[in-house]
Amino acid sequence: MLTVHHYLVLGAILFTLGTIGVLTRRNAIVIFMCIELMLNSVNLTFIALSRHLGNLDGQIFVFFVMAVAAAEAAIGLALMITFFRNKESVNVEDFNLLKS
Amino acid sequence: MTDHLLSLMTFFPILGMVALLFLPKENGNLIKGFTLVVTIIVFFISLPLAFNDVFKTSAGMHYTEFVPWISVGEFFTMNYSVGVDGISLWLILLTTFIMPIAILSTWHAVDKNVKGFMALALLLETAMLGAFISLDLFLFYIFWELMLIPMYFMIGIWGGKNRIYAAVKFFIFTAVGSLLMLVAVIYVYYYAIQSGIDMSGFSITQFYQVAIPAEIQTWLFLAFAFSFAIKVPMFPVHTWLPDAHTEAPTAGSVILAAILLKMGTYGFLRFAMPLFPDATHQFIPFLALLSVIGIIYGALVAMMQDDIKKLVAYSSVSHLGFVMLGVFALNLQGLSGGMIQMINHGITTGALFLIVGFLYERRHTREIAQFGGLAKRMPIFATIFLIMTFSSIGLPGTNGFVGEFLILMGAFESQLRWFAVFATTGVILAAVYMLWMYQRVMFGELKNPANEKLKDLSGREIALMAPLLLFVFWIGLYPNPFFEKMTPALEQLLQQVNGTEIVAMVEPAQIQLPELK
Amino acid sequence: MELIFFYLVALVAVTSGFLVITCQNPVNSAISLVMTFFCLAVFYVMLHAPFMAAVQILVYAGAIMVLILFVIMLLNLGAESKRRYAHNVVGGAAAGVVVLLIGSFIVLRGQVTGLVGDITPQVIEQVGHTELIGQTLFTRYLLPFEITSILLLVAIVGAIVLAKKEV
Amino acid sequence: MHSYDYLWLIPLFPLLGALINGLLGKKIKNETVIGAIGTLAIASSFVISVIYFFRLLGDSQKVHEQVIASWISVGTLQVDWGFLFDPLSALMLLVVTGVGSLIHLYSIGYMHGEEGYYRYFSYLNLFCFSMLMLVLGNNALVMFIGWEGVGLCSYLLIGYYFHKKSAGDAAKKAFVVNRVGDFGFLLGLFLLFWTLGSAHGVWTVNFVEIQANAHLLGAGGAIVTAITLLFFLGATGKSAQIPLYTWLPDAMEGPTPVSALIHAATMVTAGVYMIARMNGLFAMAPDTMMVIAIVGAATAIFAASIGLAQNDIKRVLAYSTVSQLGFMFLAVGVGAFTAGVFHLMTHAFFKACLFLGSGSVIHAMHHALHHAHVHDDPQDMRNMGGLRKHMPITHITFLVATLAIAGVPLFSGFFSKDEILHWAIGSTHGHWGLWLVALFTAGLTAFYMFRLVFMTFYGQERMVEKAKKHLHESPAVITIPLIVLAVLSVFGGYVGVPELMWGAHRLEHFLDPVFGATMATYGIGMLPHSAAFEWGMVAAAVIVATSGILLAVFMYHMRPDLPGKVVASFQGAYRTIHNKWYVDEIYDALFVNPTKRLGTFLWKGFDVKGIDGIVNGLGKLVQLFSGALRITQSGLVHNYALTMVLGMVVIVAFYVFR
Amino acid sequence: MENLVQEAIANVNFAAIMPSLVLTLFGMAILLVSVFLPRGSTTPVAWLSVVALVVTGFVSLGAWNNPEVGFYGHVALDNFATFFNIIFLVSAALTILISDDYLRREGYPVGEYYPLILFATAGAMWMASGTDLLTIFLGLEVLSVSLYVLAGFFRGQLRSNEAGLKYFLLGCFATGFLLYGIALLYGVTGTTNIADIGMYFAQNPAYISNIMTLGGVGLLSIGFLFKIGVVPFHMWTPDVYQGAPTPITAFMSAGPKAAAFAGFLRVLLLALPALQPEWSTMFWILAVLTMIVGNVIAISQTDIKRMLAFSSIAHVGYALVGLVAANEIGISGILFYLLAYTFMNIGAFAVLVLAGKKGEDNLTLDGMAGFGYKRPFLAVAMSIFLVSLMGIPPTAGFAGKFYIFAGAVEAGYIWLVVIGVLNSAVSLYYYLRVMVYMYFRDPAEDFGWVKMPAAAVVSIVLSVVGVLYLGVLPGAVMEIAKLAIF
Repeated sequence: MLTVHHYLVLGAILFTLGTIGVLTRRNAIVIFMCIELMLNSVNLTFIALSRHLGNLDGQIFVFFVMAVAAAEAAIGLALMITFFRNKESVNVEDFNLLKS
Repeated sequence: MTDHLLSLMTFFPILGMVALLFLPKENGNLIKGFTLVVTIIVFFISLPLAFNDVFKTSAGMHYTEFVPWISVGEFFTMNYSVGVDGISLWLILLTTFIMPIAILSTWHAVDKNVKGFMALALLLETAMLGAFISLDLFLFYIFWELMLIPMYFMIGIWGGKNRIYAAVKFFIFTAVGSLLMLVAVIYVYYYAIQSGIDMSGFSITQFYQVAIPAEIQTWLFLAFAFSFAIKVPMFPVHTWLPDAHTEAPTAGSVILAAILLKMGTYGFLRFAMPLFPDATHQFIPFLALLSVIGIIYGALVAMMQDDIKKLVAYSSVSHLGFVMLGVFALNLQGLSGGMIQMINHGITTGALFLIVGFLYERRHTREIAQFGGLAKRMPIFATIFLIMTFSSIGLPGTNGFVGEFLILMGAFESQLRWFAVFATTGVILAAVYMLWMYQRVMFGELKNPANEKLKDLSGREIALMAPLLLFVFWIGLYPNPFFEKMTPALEQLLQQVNGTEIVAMVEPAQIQLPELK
Repeated sequence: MELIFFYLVALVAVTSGFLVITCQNPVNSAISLVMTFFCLAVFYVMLHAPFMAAVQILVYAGAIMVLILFVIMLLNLGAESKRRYAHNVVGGAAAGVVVLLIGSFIVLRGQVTGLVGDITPQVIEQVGHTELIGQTLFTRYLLPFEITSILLLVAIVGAIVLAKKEV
Repeated sequence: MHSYDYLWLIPLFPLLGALINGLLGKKIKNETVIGAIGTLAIASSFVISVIYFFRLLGDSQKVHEQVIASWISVGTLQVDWGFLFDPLSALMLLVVTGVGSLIHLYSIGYMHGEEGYYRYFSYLNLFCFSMLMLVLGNNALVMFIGWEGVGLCSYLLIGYYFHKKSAGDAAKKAFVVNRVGDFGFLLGLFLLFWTLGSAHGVWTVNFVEIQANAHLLGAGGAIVTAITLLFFLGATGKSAQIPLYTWLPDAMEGPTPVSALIHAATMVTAGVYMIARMNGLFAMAPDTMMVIAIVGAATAIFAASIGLAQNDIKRVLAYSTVSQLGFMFLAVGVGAFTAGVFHLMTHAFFKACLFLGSGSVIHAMHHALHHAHVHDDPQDMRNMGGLRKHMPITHITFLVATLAIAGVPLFSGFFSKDEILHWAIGSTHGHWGLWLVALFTAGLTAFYMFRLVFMTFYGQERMVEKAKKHLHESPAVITIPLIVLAVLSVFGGYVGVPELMWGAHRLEHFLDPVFGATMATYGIGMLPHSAAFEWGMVAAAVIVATSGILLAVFMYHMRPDLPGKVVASFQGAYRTIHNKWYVDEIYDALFVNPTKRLGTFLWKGFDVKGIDGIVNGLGKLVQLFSGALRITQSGLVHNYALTMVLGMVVIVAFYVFR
Repeated sequence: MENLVQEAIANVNFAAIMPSLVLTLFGMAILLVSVFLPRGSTTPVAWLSVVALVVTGFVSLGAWNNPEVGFYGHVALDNFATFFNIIFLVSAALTILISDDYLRREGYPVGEYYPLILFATAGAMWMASGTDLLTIFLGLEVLSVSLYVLAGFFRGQLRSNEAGLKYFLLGCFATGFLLYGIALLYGVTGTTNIADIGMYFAQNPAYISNIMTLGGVGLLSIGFLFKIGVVPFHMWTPDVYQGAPTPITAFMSAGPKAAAFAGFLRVLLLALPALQPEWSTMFWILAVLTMIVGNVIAISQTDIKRMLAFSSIAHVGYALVGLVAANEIGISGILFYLLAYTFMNIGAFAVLVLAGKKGEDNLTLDGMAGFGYKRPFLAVAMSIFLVSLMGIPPTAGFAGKFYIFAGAVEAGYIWLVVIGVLNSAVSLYYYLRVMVYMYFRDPAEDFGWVKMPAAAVVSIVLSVVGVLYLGVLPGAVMEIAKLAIF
């Protein structure tokens, strides 16, 4: 029997994968993709819960999360482009001007 | 007029400061003169206090003013509540008296950024007077902290070569103590509220009514005492003092020694002791021990100094140790002695700092070894210096003796008998370090050619010292006018601290203690 | 049957998610991510949210991922990443494991106790998912919807301001 | 009923003199005027003192108090500006003003041409004022004003030649050592005040009341012993007794008239006076009395021994002063208050005469050496000799005074010293040991005083040849005081001729109102002795004194080579006493240097390294901590994210597993 | 269907969103205006924006004591929201006033800058007035996205790029956690409406200890804690503050921080009061950590912007103390403190804006040497702000700290307060050091920026007035803050 917990666990696994990606990858764009992965796992969780609870609020939330993700993507990529223009890199280990 | 005498007196310097900002920056003498006039006016405003005989008979607060200030519903209220009694009376007068002298001393000493210096000095005067007249603990705290900033700048901008270290040290030492006091202040307030007292602001007279259990008093007293002890300064938290004094400009040293240090002792008298009588009794042996150590320690360290100003600074540690010992004797003689010694220290040590300043202005050094044989070139200076030296030593006939004698006698009569015995050795040591210094500076052959052309004191400098000399002998020979006005207030204080008559307003069982987390 | 299908798709989703974080070439990562998104769309359908599935594909796979790929190409990042992992890869992985443990613990031991509403699959069948979403979105979620417009405006303005070459 | 309303004028005159000279002296410039003002001031006091003295003689009431104003009034402590005029203070007044006047007069000539002439007279007047306050004060605090005031003036006058380092050192030493004594005085006063007050309800520092209520403390008790011992510590400081005598010899750095006035005739006797003043108290503490007697005797012989080997004329006199003060303490220690005061008085006469005489000699020597352009020490007796031809008046007066101090019969010192010796063995508090020591000291005194006389006035003229022709007698303003004092040295003793010698001992009767009650109450007095025993004692004293003189005559007059041989054969002993038993060095090693070292340690070790070290160390620690924490701020997004995840894990775990 | 429309129309209550509505409309209008203005002339836009903020301010004030709800309970314009709206508007206005000349100096006179600030302010307003987790989330995103852009606004400056990118990556990362938390809470309660969540837990207290609730709260908190800058989620703060354009740093340290506090307070106090013992304990620890880390690291900083960033972390720690107390005084103390902090911190940054040279390489301690003599007015103002940051009377910083500590003492958290004041003592050191350099050191070189732009001076003067007013006569505002809490 397929329960909501299946989806929740799957969401947790994907979330974790996203987290690991953020923590380990060097490429800023890949990191951003991992964040997208995290958001998607949250979306999955929302929709599963929404389905389970029989109300649409969760799905609507996902709708907005998607919009937010789109906005973030636009801004994030613009930032990466500007950074790349100056530094020829989007490697987060090259973000080393500001520290300590 | 008399209704608002205290406010007028306290805030007049601020008015002066504002007016000062409109004076041309370049004309240093105009600015100095203006400031001098302001401080003298303040002195005359405060003068009626000295001639009011009500203090001879009444222990309570007079010239009270009360204006609601901050009120946040049932959270808390603070009021502008001021007044003066026999204890604060003399410190107020000391402040208004010393300030013109300090300002006058800057005539040739301060030449850079005169406007800034004078503005700070006036701000400082307001803060000091405000602290002495406050009857609201919160108000007191505001003024108390406000004093830090002008002094910090005075040391830091117009000080000697190690001024930054000294200024920061001064600030941090003093602020650390007062921050802990702040916690205690808040705690007392809520304690009072929770024990059912309808507090009108942080009124100290109402706080006196609160019966606080001894174990809580302990902590609160420690917080207050720590703060005040740093300001006094008591051993072992005195180390900011030598640095601050050494680096501060003459006027700053004078104000610092004469008035600012009294904040600490005044704090003990006004707040720490009457608010927490049980804890006071509990800690007296310990604090008295620190006082006595301070007396001897300050003297021994002073003895070995090779910088005159530092020597005088350490002598302050010693003298303030006497004051605290007298205060902790908790009898009339000790307290009166402590009070009069506060004034004495203000006058004598203030004068000594001025004297050091005179030397420094002439020679730009304070190293004892640079001097010697000055008595020959500067006889008037030598005489005044000698008188102040002996006043500091506590020669009978000068003010120092009256204070020290009463303190030691008071301490001897109290439970601090053995402390008094050890403290009395301070009398010997004072002679050792002061006379040795005097000898090295004034006596001997005039060997250093740089000293050949030293000029004796100018008219201005003599005018500066004359009022101080007057008080040296006045207090030394006829101190009763001072005593009779402080006695009722001190007796009341004794009753509060020793008293059997403190009426517990609330049964202790009813009080819900906020839990410590 | 459904369960098996779930496990199959979940396997694909997790595998492609794993590839996202392990692929050397960002392009490959992006492709894997698109794969994951498709799997999620499948789940949305399984969860009776076909509209969300459509939006998922349109917005995520269609818009966002294309944008990302576009940028990757633009910046020519394919060959650049010799070292794909940061120096603290072990710490990151370990932290991930802990996150996973805690996350699974929460979702497994926690109870989904929320009030059960009346939007059952039957209702969705009847009314239609898109209609339901539309109704809700333009009534109860009117304000958030409008806020989103501002959000997107900001994003547009911001992207232009940032990416514009010269003043 | 006699009126003493103008008692306050007695100290006032010198004070005025001091103020006038001090403030205006620089403007006046004229030495004569300055000297006249100073001398007149003290002389006026002398006149009033004399008038009041005779008034008191004829007065039936012997104790008079006069309160000018309240000084300190704090609770139980009520201190007045008040004077006490009784036979004791009357006598002291005469001595102080009388000898003081003479010395002022003498100083006019002696200080001629000195820089700061006005300053000198101002100080001298101030000293007289202080001394008079000390004597007249009706309570311990007013006495303490005088007590410290004379200390101050002593400081100022010792340091008069402040450009000399030795003078500055000596001045400081005098004050500081006196302060040690004051420490005792103050503590004694506190203990007395507190004990009387808290235990018996008598809060007082007034002498009359102390005298009246002292018995409440209980005779022989520990507290009264402690009180009196502490007071005695004060006395040892002021009166240069063991262990605090070391300042007095150094004090000779001051001008010679100062040595005469302050360090011989008046100030140093303040301790004796103080004990006499509080005789009621001391009498109750026999243990203290014994200590006083022993210390007095020990000081007497100890100082005399040092006096044997000094070559500086003033130093010899200084040690002799210490020794004589020892006699006085021995006297009060054995209960012979009258004898102590008696010896105080006669000593004031003859010692002042000796000092002034030596001053006259030094003056002449200085003058002569100066004209001869020689830098020899004008005070060193080895440079003198044969001066009697050049300075006959000085010689005669000096000789008379020496005879007096040596205790030659019929001279004043004989009567007073004899009385002390007599009491030392014969009183209720006496002991033959004390007597023996005192007797031996008397012999030593006779010896070294005559050694001084012979080395100075007799024998070969050892000064430089060129200087000899410049030697001449001092002017009249110097010699007149010498003559007056010499006369007093001879006849001053006749007020106290004992019954044994068919006298009436007028002094004893005069002082009876002060001491009588005490002596009677506590049973202090002479044990009954046969006249033969007493005559025997007198004879012993005379014989010892004579032998001392004869030995001096033998060694320094008849066989001038002998001293050198003696010294050579007792090299070690000689060096020890010549170097004053190394007491100064021992004190330095025991007290001065350790204190300095302690001060340095506390400053550099404890203050700077310790407290500031901790404070700055805390600061450093925070900085180190700061530096360490800074590293976490690596700038790397990964680390930031990892920290966030860890924080998240901890927080969630906190919630979940709470 | 008819009903639905009726209901929808009934729920459209513009009064409930009036301030943000006005502001966004202004923002869009200004965006248009800026397009038509010639390049580089941004001054009219700046002043228009100020006008917009002032107008919005009056609109906001009109809502005082006149609460409005609407949009199906997604927003509530209550006193709480109004108080925070004023904070946002003040910080935005002060920021804009210092920006104009700064942008020209640094070579980025771009008109879009101002609408972005206005939108960010609007986002903050939604965070403060949102009564649904979704509204708050969206407000947060509007705010964040604007700030990502603004932080990276100097696109030719690597520092600015780096700041924007770091902020962006970590911000999105934190958003993930926030969303996950919201999802879990949704799973437990079936709603995202704050009032409903609160009611749900009130009716079903058993579910409070549901692990999903607890985990959700934990994850949810992280999103807010990140924005507020609480240790250990603070690490972006110094880097971003240092790299961002200085006015933006000023803005970020005041407005958005307050917004995050507003949303967080609403969630904690209205949705999760039942969990108060748990979160009080947690915030106790976090407050201590935050104060210590912020203050201690600040000590070893030489770049003043970065130092102020760490100091802002420490100040968050003080504000958290009020949250630990969670009583009326504590919470209203937070409100007061945030307002006070707005004045003093923006003031301090404003001085830095004027003190800096192009490129701002001189905003180090050494660069400030002798500042007091070269720019006496600025230095005095800076001293007042620093004194206020230290918490020395009679300044706003002291009053705020007093307020918060009073709350904590009343609630019995004495040791927390003691730790707080000891931290203040540590903070003295680095604040004083700035004063030391300004006044006690001789000037190293001349300062390049000679002109004193009127707008920036106005901003500084306003800040000084605010700091002193709140310090000397805090009663009125404290009273207002008291009325502003739930």
